[in-house]
Amino acid sequence: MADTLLWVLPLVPTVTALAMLMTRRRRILSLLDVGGSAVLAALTLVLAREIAADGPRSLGVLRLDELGLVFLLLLAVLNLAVSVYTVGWLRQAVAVGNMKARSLRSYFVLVHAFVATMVVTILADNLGILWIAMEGTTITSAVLIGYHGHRHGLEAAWKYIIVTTIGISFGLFGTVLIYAAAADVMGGAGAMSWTAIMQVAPQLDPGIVRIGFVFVIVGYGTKAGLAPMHLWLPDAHSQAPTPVSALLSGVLIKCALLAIIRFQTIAAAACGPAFAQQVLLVFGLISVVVATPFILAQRDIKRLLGYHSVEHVGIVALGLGFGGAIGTYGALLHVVNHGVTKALAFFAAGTAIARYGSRDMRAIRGLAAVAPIGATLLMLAALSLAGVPPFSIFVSELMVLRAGIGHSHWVAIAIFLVMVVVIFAGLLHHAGAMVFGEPRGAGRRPEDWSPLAGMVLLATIMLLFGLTIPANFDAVLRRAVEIVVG
Amino acid sequence: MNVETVQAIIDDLGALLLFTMILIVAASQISRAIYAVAAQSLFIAIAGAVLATATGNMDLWVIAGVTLVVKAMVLPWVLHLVVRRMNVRREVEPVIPIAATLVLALMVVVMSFHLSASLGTVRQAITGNALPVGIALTLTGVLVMATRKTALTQMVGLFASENGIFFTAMAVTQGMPLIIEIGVILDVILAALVMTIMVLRVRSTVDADIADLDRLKG
Amino acid sequence: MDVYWSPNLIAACYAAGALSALLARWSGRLALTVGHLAALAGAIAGIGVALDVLLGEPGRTLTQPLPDLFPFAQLTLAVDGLSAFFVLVISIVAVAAAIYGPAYLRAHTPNAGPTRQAAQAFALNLFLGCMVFVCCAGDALSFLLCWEGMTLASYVLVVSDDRDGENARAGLLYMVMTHGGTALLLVAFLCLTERAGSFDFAGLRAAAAELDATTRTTLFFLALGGFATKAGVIPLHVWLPRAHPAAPSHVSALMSGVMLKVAIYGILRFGFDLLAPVAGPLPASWGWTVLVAGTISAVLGVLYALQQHDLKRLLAFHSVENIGIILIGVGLAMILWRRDDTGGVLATVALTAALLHTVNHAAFKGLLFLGAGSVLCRTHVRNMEELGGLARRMPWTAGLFLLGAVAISALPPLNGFVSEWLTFQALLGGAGRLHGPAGLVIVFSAAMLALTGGLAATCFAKAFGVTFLGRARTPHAEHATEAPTAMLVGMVWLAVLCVGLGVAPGYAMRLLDAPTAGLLQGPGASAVVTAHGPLVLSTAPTPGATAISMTMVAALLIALMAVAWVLRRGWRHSPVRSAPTWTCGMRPTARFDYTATAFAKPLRLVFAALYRPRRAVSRETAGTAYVLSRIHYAGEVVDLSETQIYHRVQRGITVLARTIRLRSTGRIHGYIGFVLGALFLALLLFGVGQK
Amino acid sequence: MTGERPFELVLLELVLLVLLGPLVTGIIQKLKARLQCRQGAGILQPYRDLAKLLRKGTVQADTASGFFHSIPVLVLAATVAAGALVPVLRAGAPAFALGDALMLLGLLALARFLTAVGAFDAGGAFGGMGASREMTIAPLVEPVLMMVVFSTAIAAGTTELGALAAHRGTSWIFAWRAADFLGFAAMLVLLPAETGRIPVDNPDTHLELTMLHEGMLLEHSGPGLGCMLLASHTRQIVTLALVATLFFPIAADGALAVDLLLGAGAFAAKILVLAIFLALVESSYAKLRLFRVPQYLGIGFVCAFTALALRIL
Repeated sequence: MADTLLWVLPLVPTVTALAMLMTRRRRILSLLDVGGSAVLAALTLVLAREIAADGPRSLGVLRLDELGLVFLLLLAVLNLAVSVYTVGWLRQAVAVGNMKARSLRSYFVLVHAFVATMVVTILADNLGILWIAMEGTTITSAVLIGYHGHRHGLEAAWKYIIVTTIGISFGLFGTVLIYAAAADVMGGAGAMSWTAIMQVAPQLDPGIVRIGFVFVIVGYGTKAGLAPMHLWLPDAHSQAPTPVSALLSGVLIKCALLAIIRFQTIAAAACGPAFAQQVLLVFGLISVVVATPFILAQRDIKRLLGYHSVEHVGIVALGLGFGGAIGTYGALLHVVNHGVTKALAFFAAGTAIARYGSRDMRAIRGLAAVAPIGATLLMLAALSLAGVPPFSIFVSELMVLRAGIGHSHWVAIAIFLVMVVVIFAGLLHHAGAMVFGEPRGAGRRPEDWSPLAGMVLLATIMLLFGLTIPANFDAVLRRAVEIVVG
Repeated sequence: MNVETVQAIIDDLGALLLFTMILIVAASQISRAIYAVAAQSLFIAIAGAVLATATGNMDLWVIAGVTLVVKAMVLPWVLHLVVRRMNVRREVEPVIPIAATLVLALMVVVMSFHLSASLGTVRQAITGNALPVGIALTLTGVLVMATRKTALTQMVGLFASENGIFFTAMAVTQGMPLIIEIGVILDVILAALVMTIMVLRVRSTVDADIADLDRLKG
Repeated sequence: MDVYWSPNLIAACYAAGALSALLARWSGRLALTVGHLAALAGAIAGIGVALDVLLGEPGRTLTQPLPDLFPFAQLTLAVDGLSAFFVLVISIVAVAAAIYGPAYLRAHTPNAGPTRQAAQAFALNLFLGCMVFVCCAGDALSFLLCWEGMTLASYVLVVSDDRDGENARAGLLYMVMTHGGTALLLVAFLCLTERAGSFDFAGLRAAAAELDATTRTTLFFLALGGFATKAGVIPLHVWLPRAHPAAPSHVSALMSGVMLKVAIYGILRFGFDLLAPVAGPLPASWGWTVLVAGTISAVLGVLYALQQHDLKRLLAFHSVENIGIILIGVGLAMILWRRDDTGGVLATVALTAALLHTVNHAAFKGLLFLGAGSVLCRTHVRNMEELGGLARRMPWTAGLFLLGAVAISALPPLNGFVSEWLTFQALLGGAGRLHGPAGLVIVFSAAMLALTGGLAATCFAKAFGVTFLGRARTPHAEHATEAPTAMLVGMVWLAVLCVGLGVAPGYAMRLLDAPTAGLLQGPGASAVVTAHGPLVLSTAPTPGATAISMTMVAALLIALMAVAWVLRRGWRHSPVRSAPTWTCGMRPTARFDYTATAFAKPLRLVFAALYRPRRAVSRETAGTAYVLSRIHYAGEVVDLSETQIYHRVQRGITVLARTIRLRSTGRIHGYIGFVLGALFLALLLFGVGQK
Repeated sequence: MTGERPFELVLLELVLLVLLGPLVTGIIQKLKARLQCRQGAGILQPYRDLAKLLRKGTVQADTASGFFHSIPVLVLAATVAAGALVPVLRAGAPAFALGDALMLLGLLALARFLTAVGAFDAGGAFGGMGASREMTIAPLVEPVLMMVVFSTAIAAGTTELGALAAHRGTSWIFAWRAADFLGFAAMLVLLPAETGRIPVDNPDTHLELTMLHEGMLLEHSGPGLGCMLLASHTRQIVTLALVATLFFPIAADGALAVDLLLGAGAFAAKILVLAIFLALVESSYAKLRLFRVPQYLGIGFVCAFTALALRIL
């Protein structure tokens, strides 16, 4: 059953996409959308239970271990929330004219194609397939980013596709090098398979793995939004339709991180853990530092969230770079927590943008007065992103910090903390200015149920993970950490 | 063919590839750059054929053929078509002077060889100088993208960069899995398609080169 | 374990209160009332738990494991003497706030929507619960979670009071600064947990026992930085005078009266318990730093308070001052502890003074904030220049405020004097035994404490006089009426404490036994301070020690007042005639009354170097320079640390960020260049392997 | 060592202080008058004033609140209570715990605080002005006074005034060390400020620009004013007694009536000397501008601090 599911999983969004080709009606499309996402989420949960019980499953080039499961769960949950959110968001967008009613079909088809490629990215055991799927996500999401079709959208899409294509061609080069090293040891057959490579990883030539890993981290790091390769990210995240932004920030960059983690385990086994950690640490720190000024002086709310993703990807990299079981655990937890929270933030920002008709934060004022629930959710998301307990991100940042202190990375810790506090100030300043004060430029309109339902789902998870880590999820995370750390 | 001969041929082809790369960097007209990329792809196809005969690996023949058709013929043709369709200026507009780009390219080449020289026994995993040449090609291709203004030259740079990867991949002694290579090529084609559509769409809607758009920043 | 008084009960009450916010779905008022009632129940439960521990057998620690929430840390509660004492302090003020709250909110913001009422009911209970459980936390993680929960809840309360940009800004500053403090705390805690391998305090203590001196001191200063931010120690205080006035008044009372004390709890917990060496005195740098910081905070706090005309802001600055006084006691205790040659029981006296001032300050500052709240909700004005004459319209409020003013000015026979007297005695004893420059510093600190007391009296003569006496200056003040009974009841509760702790402080010493004996592992407070009987305060159990009796003084005062009353009535009981105030023959109006600005002016000039007063006077003359048709005066006193440090840092960061953002490129070539450059450098740095 | 002072003695001393308070003022006034070549009123004039005021009716400002009426009561009670804390006839701690020097200063501060509050109550500018000035100078005087007390208390190890005096014993001026001289100098600087005399304040003026303490009393009348005046007389003699206790604790041993009489005589002499000093200062100096007062008090601060430093180092 579980093995078959591995194949079925990427097929679900594909079939949904194909089914959507048959209609143009918005209601049916939305229904299909939510239905497809729900099926995906349900199947993921079934798979998760089996894997939690019986360990990793593999079938051909696809394989799902606990490490992938963490990311797959994130994908499934966020995808469901995005679908629920999209229902109301689309109604509004069509009403305002941001989305054309006749082009909805292609939008939905592309979203599901995008999801399908991401599912494959997560499930891929073969590093080549991983690369192909990753390029597939680039192509599908590039079209989605430019979906609105205006000048800025196309500019963002172009930057996105060019920069990430360059990035993942570096990733391909790195893959080739690792393959060459592996093939040298074990012969050509199966040397692309991550599981197979991991078996022989300690015998790989450290020199070539070293170069390969540098290529991979710069390459997939571009896709993940690590600075200084992050420049496409705020452009793309700000121009994409809000649900797509949520998927990009919440899942896509996490898929790239998964690829980096996969290669990191190889590199750690081949060259010793210190090397890979050092590289990740440097890129993580650069990301955290570089994101800061742009968050402080930002005016566009979605760009703000984009830069914020850069910071958080940096924190994940820091967690991996601090290393050890705690750091890796923290990093993986942070992947999940940030994905959920960032999606929530994008949703809340999206509803605010729809209400005020502007992405400029100076135009959004007094949200609490006109949309109390949305404003509360926005504030909660901002507080969580800023790392305030009892929300989820605090816990994972605590773990990352703990790992850093445990390994005595004092300079990194100092820089990290200073930046986190400064970003906290910036974020809260922006959020406070939007939420409080006298409302301007927006009337009090009842809040739509569907965006709220999507947001409340995510907010619940955010709060839950801030207050506790469920035991079965903890078990999955622990085994995922074992996979990475060994 | 014995191993030494193959290595010699691959090294010679590598030198040719580097030469075509320099041509691309130095090209002052888009069409010349396109021709240079086509030539580069041709050399890679030849390298594929040589390696195929040497190792008897049938997959490499297929890859060589596909490379020849897709990268040496179809893509250059498409690019030419776009150049004609768009009716853009044919001159390459550099962001920084071409001489400076050449110096940077030189630094990239030196760095690649330095890097590969630091490797130990692994050199046998990849035939001859394919690794440093591949790194140099990949990076220089990206360098072209970073220093040329128009979208088309950027696509040319991207293809040149992909060629570097291909060259190294072919030279891996054990050979790459066919399905992966095909997938990679398909992806490249798809990406080229999407890019072309975007370039044309921007040209038709806002009458500007897509690579010149720089409103989104900060 | 006593089943009746357990922390579960407190948690249950506050949780019920927080959940009562859901009632706002039907009626916001109901949610507010039920929420505050639950808070009252929680506070009473807190008093019960605290007394149970404090009066139970000595050295008892109430421990209780919490549900297994996080796989990496076992959460526990551990209520020892120190925790229980702070729970008591919190609960005392919480009782007043819970009684006062609903009436105040109804009177102050009559047309608040149900959302806001729900938020207030929720956040108040969360705030109280978190404060209590910070003090009860038995491990680092629950401490940090509650610590931040406390900040967050009070932030919500601050921003929920008004739909005003000012509140949001105050809240922001508050959050950012305390978050920075928390970051320091995080590092301090995590350094210990990493060594200990666990989060619970017992493990941390064991880990700290093996620290070397440098690390120990570094960790202490990290923690001190974190706690000092929360406590509002100068120069980390800038958030305090903005955030406290912005909250609803009963929350201001809690924030000023209690929340700052939680930071004191943290300092005590870290300094004397978690990080303290197993034997021997604490490193000298700790105590001296705390003492000097406390002295500076005390003097500067009261000096800035003196120049405030916003009643609640003035009170907030006084919190800075009082935290300074508490820290003087704490610092002195740190200096003297376990130093046999000098200390002995003096450390106990110093710590007793600090703890007693903690509860005293909670009582009178709570009372004063509630009094200010009564004024605010009846006049909607915080600027005292626009008040005046309220004593005739709100006699109860005025009387209670005056009581609080006397108490905070450290005047006998109320409680403020008692704790300052103990502080003075500890300082004097310390100075007498520590010879040399150290003694001189202590004496200087005592002189500054005296200055602080005097200035506080000046400040409250101004605050009370300008707000409550004379003529009403504006219609706001003119139409004020007495506050609702519920609010007065809340205030009377604190006023009773002020009087009780002032007149018979000896009885409270029993409550200080557990924390002092527990922390200092020496004699308890009552063994030293009330060695000569519960009505007598002394500085040492030996017969020759200085001893005073507040009760006797109070009795003497009452007797003398009776005598004076007879004199006051005079020999002939002629009726009191009423006449206008003498104003050189002119008809007196409210504009003749001395204003707060004018009152504070001499001191503003005396301390001009510190205040850097700014003034702008614009005159409109009618033809000749000697006849003024209009004159406009605007003056302000800036907070030096705010302008010299914070504004500069903030401006620096903002300008830098803006410049970087504007200079950044939007061209794709730049993007590609960065990717390429990153790869190139990474290859050079990391790619070249060892041959 | 002298014995402890029983309750009756403390009460006796208290009554004595209150009764003698106006007399000291009378003596100072008379001396001043003579130094200014005036005849001056008799030394009993303050008593006559008080008696007259107590017989008069009260005129109260129409804006005053209920507090105003009780202010004189509270002020008088607080000031007199402070008087109970200084030993007059004999050194030695009282037989029961009552208060120490800090309590004394606290009670005087309470009286001052209440006076200032009362000044506000009537409204009008004079009261506020007086309160403002008084409350400006008071916090500057207080720490210096406290330091002078400390400088002797550190040596004695107690702040209880009777015990402190007892510790110093009768061998006063010959045993003085540098610290004592400096402390005494500081005390002399403070004395006019604490008793409200030139060069800090001028008790004789009712000119609005110069008065401090009197400004606060403007609106009091009749018995109320009488109480306030009695309080300020008491305050003056308490302050003088404090100086006497700290620096000239000469008093007879034993509990016999003779000893007490001897003590009373010594006390009278000490007070008289200090009163003469005050009268001389008042006659030979002009009142300082308000903003010069902090500088003037600075002299006291430096003296006191040096005295303390000498004690500790």
